[in-house]
Amino acid sequence: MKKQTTIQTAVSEVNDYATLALGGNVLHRAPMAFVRELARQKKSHLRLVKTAGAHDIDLLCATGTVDTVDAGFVSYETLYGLPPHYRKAVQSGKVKTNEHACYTVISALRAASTNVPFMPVNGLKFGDLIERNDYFVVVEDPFTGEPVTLVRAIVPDVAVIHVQECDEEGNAIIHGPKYEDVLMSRAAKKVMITTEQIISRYKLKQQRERIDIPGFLVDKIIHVPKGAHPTSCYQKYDVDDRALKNFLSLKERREIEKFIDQYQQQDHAVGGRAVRW
Amino acid sequence: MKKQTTIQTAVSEVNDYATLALGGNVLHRAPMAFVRELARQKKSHLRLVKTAGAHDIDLLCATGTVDTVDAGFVSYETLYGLPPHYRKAVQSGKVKTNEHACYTVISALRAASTNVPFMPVNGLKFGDLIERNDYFVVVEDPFTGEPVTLVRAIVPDVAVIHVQECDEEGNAIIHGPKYEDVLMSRAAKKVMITTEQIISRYKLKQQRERIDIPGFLVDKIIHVPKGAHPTSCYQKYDVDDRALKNFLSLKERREIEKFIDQYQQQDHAVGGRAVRW
Amino acid sequence: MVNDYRISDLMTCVIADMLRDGETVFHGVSSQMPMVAMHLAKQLHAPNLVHLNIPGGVNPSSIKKASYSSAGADLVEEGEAYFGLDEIFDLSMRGKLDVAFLGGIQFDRHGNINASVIGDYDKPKVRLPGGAGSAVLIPTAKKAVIWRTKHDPRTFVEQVDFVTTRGNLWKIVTPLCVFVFRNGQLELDTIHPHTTIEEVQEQTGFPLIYHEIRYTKAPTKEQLQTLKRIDPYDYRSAEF
Amino acid sequence: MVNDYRISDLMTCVIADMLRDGETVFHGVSSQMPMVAMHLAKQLHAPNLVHLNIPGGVNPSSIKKASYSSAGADLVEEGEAYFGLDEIFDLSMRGKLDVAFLGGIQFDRHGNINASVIGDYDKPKVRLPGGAGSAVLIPTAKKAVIWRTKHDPRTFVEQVDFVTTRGNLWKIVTPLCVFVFRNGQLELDTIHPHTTIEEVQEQTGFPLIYHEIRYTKAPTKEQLQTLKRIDPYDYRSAEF
Repeated sequence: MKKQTTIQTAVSEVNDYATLALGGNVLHRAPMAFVRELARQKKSHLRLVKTAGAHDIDLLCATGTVDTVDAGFVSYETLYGLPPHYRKAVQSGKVKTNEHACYTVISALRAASTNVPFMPVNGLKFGDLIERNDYFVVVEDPFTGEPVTLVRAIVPDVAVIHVQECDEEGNAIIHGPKYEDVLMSRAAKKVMITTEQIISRYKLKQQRERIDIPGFLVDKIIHVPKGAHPTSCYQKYDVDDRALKNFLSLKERREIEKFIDQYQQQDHAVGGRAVRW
Repeated sequence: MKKQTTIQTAVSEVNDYATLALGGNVLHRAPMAFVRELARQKKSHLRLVKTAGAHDIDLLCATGTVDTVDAGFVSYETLYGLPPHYRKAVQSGKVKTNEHACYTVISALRAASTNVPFMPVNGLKFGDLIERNDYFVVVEDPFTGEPVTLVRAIVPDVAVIHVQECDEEGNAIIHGPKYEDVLMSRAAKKVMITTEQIISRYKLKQQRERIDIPGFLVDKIIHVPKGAHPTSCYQKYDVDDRALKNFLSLKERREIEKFIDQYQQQDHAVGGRAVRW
Repeated sequence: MVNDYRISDLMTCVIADMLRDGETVFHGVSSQMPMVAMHLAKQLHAPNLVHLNIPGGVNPSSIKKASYSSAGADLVEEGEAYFGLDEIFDLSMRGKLDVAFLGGIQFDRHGNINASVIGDYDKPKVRLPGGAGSAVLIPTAKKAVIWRTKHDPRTFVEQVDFVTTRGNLWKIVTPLCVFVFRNGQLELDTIHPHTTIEEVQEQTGFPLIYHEIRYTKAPTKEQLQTLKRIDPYDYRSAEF
Repeated sequence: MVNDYRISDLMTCVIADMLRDGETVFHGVSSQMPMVAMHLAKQLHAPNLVHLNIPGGVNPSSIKKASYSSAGADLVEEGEAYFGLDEIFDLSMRGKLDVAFLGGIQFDRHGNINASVIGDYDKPKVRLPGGAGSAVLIPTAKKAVIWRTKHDPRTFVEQVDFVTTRGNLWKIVTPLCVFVFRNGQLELDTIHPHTTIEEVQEQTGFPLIYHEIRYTKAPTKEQLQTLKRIDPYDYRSAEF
């Protein structure tokens, strides 16, 4: 029942061609240490799922790790502009975008969390997205005869979620915005948590009403302080402006790999560190 | 924008033939003051929705207030046995039971909360419930061709939820088990909250992470201490054994009405009481 | 030896022995006996069992205060996390619920369960409480276990009046015996030490199916002592 | 008078003036201008406006710390309750979201919005960020408002390359004018005081539709003073 492991071991259990749901949103609380290790271990053909991604998706497109992205929005925020590597990969045909409406990613994950093959969606009524994508279909409601749009379920093999704190069992608390992370923990076949801190279960029990992911849903726990860096982690650190701008200035694959290498010590350092009481 | 009102006024806004979702579960945190006022005002032809009900449904069946019950389970718990008035009403044909599997009530409310006409349900695969009830239908999944069961949406006109505390805007906290109450607040067209206490919004803001129902979803707030009595209200009072056994000993309609009258002062007393700081 | 324990003790221990370490296990309302059995298993051989329940308290550390109810707030108060009923259902739908304890009023030899009506569905002679979660949990939980404190020919019938559900039924525990559902039929697993095969047959509305008569293991001393400690108010006997 | 305010101030005030008291209003990521406009409205004429956003902070009391982002934790920290993105979408599906602020890259005279690709969908010349929530919010929010800090003939085109969505589009606010979507077409509502109808036409890729030329109301002194107080770091100009 020992769930605590290193990021190297956890990532080694991710298969090529796996579907990964990545926690966080745009520049916030993305599981970057895990993402960088996916690149280091040269995983390939991954399918990434997220309502709105940025640096995580962009980095994995830069390293050739990704085949498909299911998302509603992929871009850095105003200050940093568009994701160059993602765009290039899609425009060159190396990466396929399954464009969603953010909500349809949520709906597809809800379908997975209840183990049904599709979810009806009210809002998706007009436009080319329905016609051009085979994961949307319009059917007749058997109760009323009215048309209703269905979105096909997306079942992630692994949900990767970075949190501020959890205990040795994996009982995890997300402080601040939770985005789609709680849903992802219910939709995926396996749940891997990277965490800023591991605290004792006795201490965590004092905040038990705030637990977002109960431990029995969690397969792996990896202790990685700064595990969301250079995206933000509420109450721990803000977006690292310099690191992001640095990344966005890089063009060559070799430069990107060096950028990832610079994090290696930090990402690998503290797998076995003691629990906080 | 003043939402605070008396139970008399709130109930007067419930129409005959309305569909009501009742909060709580079996013997716990049922909105009994509201339920009793429905009987006092001689509402009729109501449709009640709940995963598992007991005294609330039984009482409204005793007073002839109900036409239809959509539920997975209607019974008192072990100690108190079966609900005599509900059974009699169903067996005599006065009340129709739409039998659900608890989860299919949840699914039907989820459909309402996302405004879709149905929800696919994985678990309901076998047995006579599917065949005998027109709110279940088996269709072919357009993505895989496999059969999938759908349950029709249930859209409550009003969700009636009893909570321990809320502020003047309706921001409400449910302490202890939440049952289906949070979902009901998202599924219903209108939300009416009865509450043990109204506290100031500044005080409530200190617990803002625990708010279950944000105020902007709430239409009416009724201050009714003991509003769940004789069912339990966590941290406030336990099930009133004597009152329940007394109720279960009553046979005649007149006796039931007297039982309800005994609560009148308590149910009506404190509509305008001051806010706690 | 018979006087060392009561039928409720025996049934509780039989149920506890079915549970394995690490399993996720759910009980519903009016389910004091399985609730106590789960705690017994956790104390003795299944420390990592995950106890789920309607109010949503994961692994309540004690059930001493659970009182008359098994759906009250005490289970949340003593719990280590909150995981509500809606989520438990979803978990079972995903195939991640190992054991579900469920009730029912009528059972037949084909493993059909009736918790809905006696008589006609639309004009019932007796309206039963309803199957609660059974109709979705029995088909999706890996092992569905039914316990019943009544064993008579009206409970175990040739053919139920109404099929509320069927599916992954594993065992049925009664005051007389344990049935196991195998090859599409309800077979006799063991009979309790205090009864005879004749008595069980007499109280069962269909011919018993068995190859040999095996007896249910009696509770151990350790189990009985632990029961007294974890369930001092004897909730396990609430239905007797 | 022109020097009293900048285009970003004007646009912010125009947006604020569209909002009514008591409305539920949502903005997404990279949406500093509508975020500031919502706070301006709340301060001046719509105190009961409900401010919803991606991180989930309902009615954040201040946006001063919202910094570079409009999807960060600061909005939750300052909020009075938590209501996540999934719930906001559900709310809109139920017809209970009054106003949604959304982006887009290309717009045509028929009210079609493109946020997906320039060129072919499967082999795009330019892959755009995607419509985020637009494709479900524009059809379901009661009023969808688009703001855009660019106004040129590549933005406002005869026919979009790809229809990401269309629906309840109400207004589009640009640095030059306000469009209103009426009778199935994008009509000119007002032009800003600092421009001319000729300039707007020159920067628009389809013939403007209007009956008379009306000018956008200039920001009031009170609005400009309030803006300085609630948005001291000038996030409203982040996109300029």
